[in-house]
Amino acid sequence: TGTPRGVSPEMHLEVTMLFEEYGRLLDADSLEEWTTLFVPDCRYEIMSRENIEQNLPLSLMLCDSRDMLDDRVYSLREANVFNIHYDCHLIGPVRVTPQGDGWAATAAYSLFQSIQAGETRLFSVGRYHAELRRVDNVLRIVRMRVVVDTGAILTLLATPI
Amino acid sequence: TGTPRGVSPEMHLEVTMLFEEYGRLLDADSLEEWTTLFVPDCRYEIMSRENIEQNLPLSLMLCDSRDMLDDRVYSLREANVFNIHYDCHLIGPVRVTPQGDGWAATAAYSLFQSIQAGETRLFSVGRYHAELRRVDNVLRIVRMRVVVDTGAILTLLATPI
Amino acid sequence: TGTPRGVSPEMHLEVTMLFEEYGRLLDADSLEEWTTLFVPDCRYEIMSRENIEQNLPLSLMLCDSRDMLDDRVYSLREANVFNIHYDCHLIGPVRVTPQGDGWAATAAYSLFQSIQAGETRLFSVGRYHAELRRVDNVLRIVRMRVVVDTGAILTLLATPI
Amino acid sequence: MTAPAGADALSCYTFPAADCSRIPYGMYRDPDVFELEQERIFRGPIWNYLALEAEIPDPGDYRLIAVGDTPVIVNRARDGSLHALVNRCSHRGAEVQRNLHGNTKVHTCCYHQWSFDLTGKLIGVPFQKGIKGVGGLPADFDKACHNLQRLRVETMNGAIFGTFCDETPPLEDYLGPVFSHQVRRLFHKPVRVLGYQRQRIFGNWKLYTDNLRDPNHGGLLHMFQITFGIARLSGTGGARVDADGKHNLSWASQGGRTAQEDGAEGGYAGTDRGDMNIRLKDPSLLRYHKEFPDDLTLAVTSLFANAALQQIGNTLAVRQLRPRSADEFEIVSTFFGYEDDDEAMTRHRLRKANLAGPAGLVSMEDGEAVELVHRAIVRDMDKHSIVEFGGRGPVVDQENLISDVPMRGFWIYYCKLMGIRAGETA
Repeated sequence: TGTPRGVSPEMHLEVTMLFEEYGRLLDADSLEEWTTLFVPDCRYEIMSRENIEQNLPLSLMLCDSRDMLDDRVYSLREANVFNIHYDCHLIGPVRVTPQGDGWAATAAYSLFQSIQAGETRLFSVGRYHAELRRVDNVLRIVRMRVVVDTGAILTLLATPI
Repeated sequence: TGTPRGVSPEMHLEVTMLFEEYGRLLDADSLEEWTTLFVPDCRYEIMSRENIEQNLPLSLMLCDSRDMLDDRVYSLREANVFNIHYDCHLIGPVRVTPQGDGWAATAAYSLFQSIQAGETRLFSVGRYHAELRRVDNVLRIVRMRVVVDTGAILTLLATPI
Repeated sequence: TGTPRGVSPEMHLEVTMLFEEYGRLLDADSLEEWTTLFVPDCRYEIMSRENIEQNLPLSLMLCDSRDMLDDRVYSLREANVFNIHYDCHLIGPVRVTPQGDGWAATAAYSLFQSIQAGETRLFSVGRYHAELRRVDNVLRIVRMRVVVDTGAILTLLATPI
Repeated sequence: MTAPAGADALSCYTFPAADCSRIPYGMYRDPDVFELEQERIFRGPIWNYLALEAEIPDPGDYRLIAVGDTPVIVNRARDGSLHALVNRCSHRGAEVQRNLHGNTKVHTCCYHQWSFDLTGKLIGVPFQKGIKGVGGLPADFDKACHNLQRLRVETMNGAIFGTFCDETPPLEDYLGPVFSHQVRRLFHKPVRVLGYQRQRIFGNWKLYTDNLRDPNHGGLLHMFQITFGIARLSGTGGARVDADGKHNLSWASQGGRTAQEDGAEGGYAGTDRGDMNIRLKDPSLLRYHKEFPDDLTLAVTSLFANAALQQIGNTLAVRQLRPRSADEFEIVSTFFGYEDDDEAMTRHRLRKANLAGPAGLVSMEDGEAVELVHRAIVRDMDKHSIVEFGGRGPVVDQENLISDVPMRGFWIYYCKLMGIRAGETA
């Protein structure tokens, strides 16, 4: 309990700022920039708490490399038709713990979606579980598992959570 | 205004991590572990803003010792029948101020509840008012008053906020 | 990406605490104290994302001086009739970057409103864009632009976001 | 033909007075009444305000709006002509245009790629003839019969109006001389759109049209304008109506009395209104730069049924009312100045926008007032509102502000369109 050992305020701030950037880039629809937060051999997945609690492996979204993540974003830009919306991510305090040669980090999130005409709905709540590593002096996401409590997706799930 | 005197980034981080753990343990339904964040002679209460503004002492939930808090959790496990749900706590920036031989801390929260099938609703918003003390080198909760703006409880209030 | 250069944990904490105070004072209906967070020649404006994305200059609320901000609060106290409510601001991680002789800071927010009888609704989500300066050793708001995703205001917009 | 859905609902409520000085609460809460209004009011013989030409200046420009609760595209075709089209694909009923605004050559439905030109004509059906004679539409399918539904459109000085109904008289006749003048007054030169404000109010839309036609509330509810002398009930002002009484102009002229002038003997005695001791730190917000040939400093023109043209000092806007259900409506306000405004005037208008809209210092109360009524009339549907300020009987111009006569004008015309006989049942 309390502050995890070995994580300084500087380190904690750096991780928090990575989460901040993650949410801010998604909210600004800067998806191409958002994917640069990940390492090439990353894994990004969105899983429902329902499946996790039953030890079922199915994801709502799964990209097991940066290329696949880029493809997903490219497809959103070029091929998919989805509800036009603005995202707003609220991210809670981040817990950071050293893990191997990097860090594990977790935080709760709530995600609100607004339509162009300015009506907002709660879209999703849940928790980020990330593994981070420093690459060329920059903190990057190796693995991000988004566990959604809101497993019953409203309308559709196009843009990442 | 601004940063309270005498609270270092390290101290602030430690308190924030205590709040983070508080919310995370509740969200994970680790209620028994959650009660260990409190000192034996703690006080935990949930009060509506409505009652507070009228100087009325009634709580929605009141435990004036760690034993009573444990009893409440035990009862939830063994005796109570309530809506099966997942919690998701979002906690805002924490204000920490030295107070006596410990600290006062406050933060806004929003709490979302999801049913097993993955539908989420806003359950409660309000503010934590905590008194903290270091015991055996670990930060503990001496008193937690949760002031809920959402005084009209949706369905029922089983798990702590 | 990552931690902005030149912003120490102390500085980041100070800015975060300014945002915390901003939200806490609004939630406590301490509007007169809230205006003291601003410099005399401040600018406070609430703009919809809809207008911003079309390069349209119209605000929902615009005060281009501390006097005008004080007038707005004074009018709320003395002249306006509006829905009686409690506010609850949840503010996400704050990004701080040095800018000129001060700092730029941004954070996502969600704002919940509750009626006296304790029913809560999501009122607004969006993002703060602030410019800060240290005046007489205290951090103050020079400019605050609140960009609301929730451009379709529920009922009315009386108290500041 | 069977009666439209909801027609029976009208028999539940009585208007005991022919001058509509009593309004049954049920008219504000009954979903069946709302359904009937869509047919008989918003798709009836009226002109609905749609948009400003300045919002769609170039060929291909479009915006999405609503007429009643029907989604509508307003756009400008290649030849510069203006069109209003129901935003619903003639194939399966999907929204054809999904962007709130933009510029396009055609509107293409994303579902099956049917495409329509800017006049609403169906011009493209992919695989209409199938492939190699297999699949596709029947040979006798006639594209010309499946255009987007069109509204008839007329404009006046850049304000675009539309109607669903063939019997609606020409716009100029519908507005009448007084209200044609008001439209031309506000749009006397090219406008520049400054931006939009949106407000969702959880009450019936007619509580808002009532409010617009009730000068009496302005000086009692909106204390900002009372206190700072924008318009007091004791000041110079009044209301004008057209021959039907359906439209209303609430006006006040420069030199409206201040609290100081009113003194303790004014009509505000006994209320907590009209306090004489409050001042603004920055009174520049109240400054008025005269810009019209007349002396009106406040002119709110309410056009039956969905529009209000607003001049509050130099704060200019047009508000479009979009009913959503019996219990909710949206107000979309388009604020504007004029193309020849200099930078200082634009800045002045942007600051003065603080007076109007959902956060308006002299308008925010309307949202609250509507909801206060809507909540409290939940039961007792055949009990009535009282509308007698300014007297009973014929609806005529009012030379003072202590009147809600124009509200009765709205209801008399409303009853006529809805087929309600007022005053037959005591």
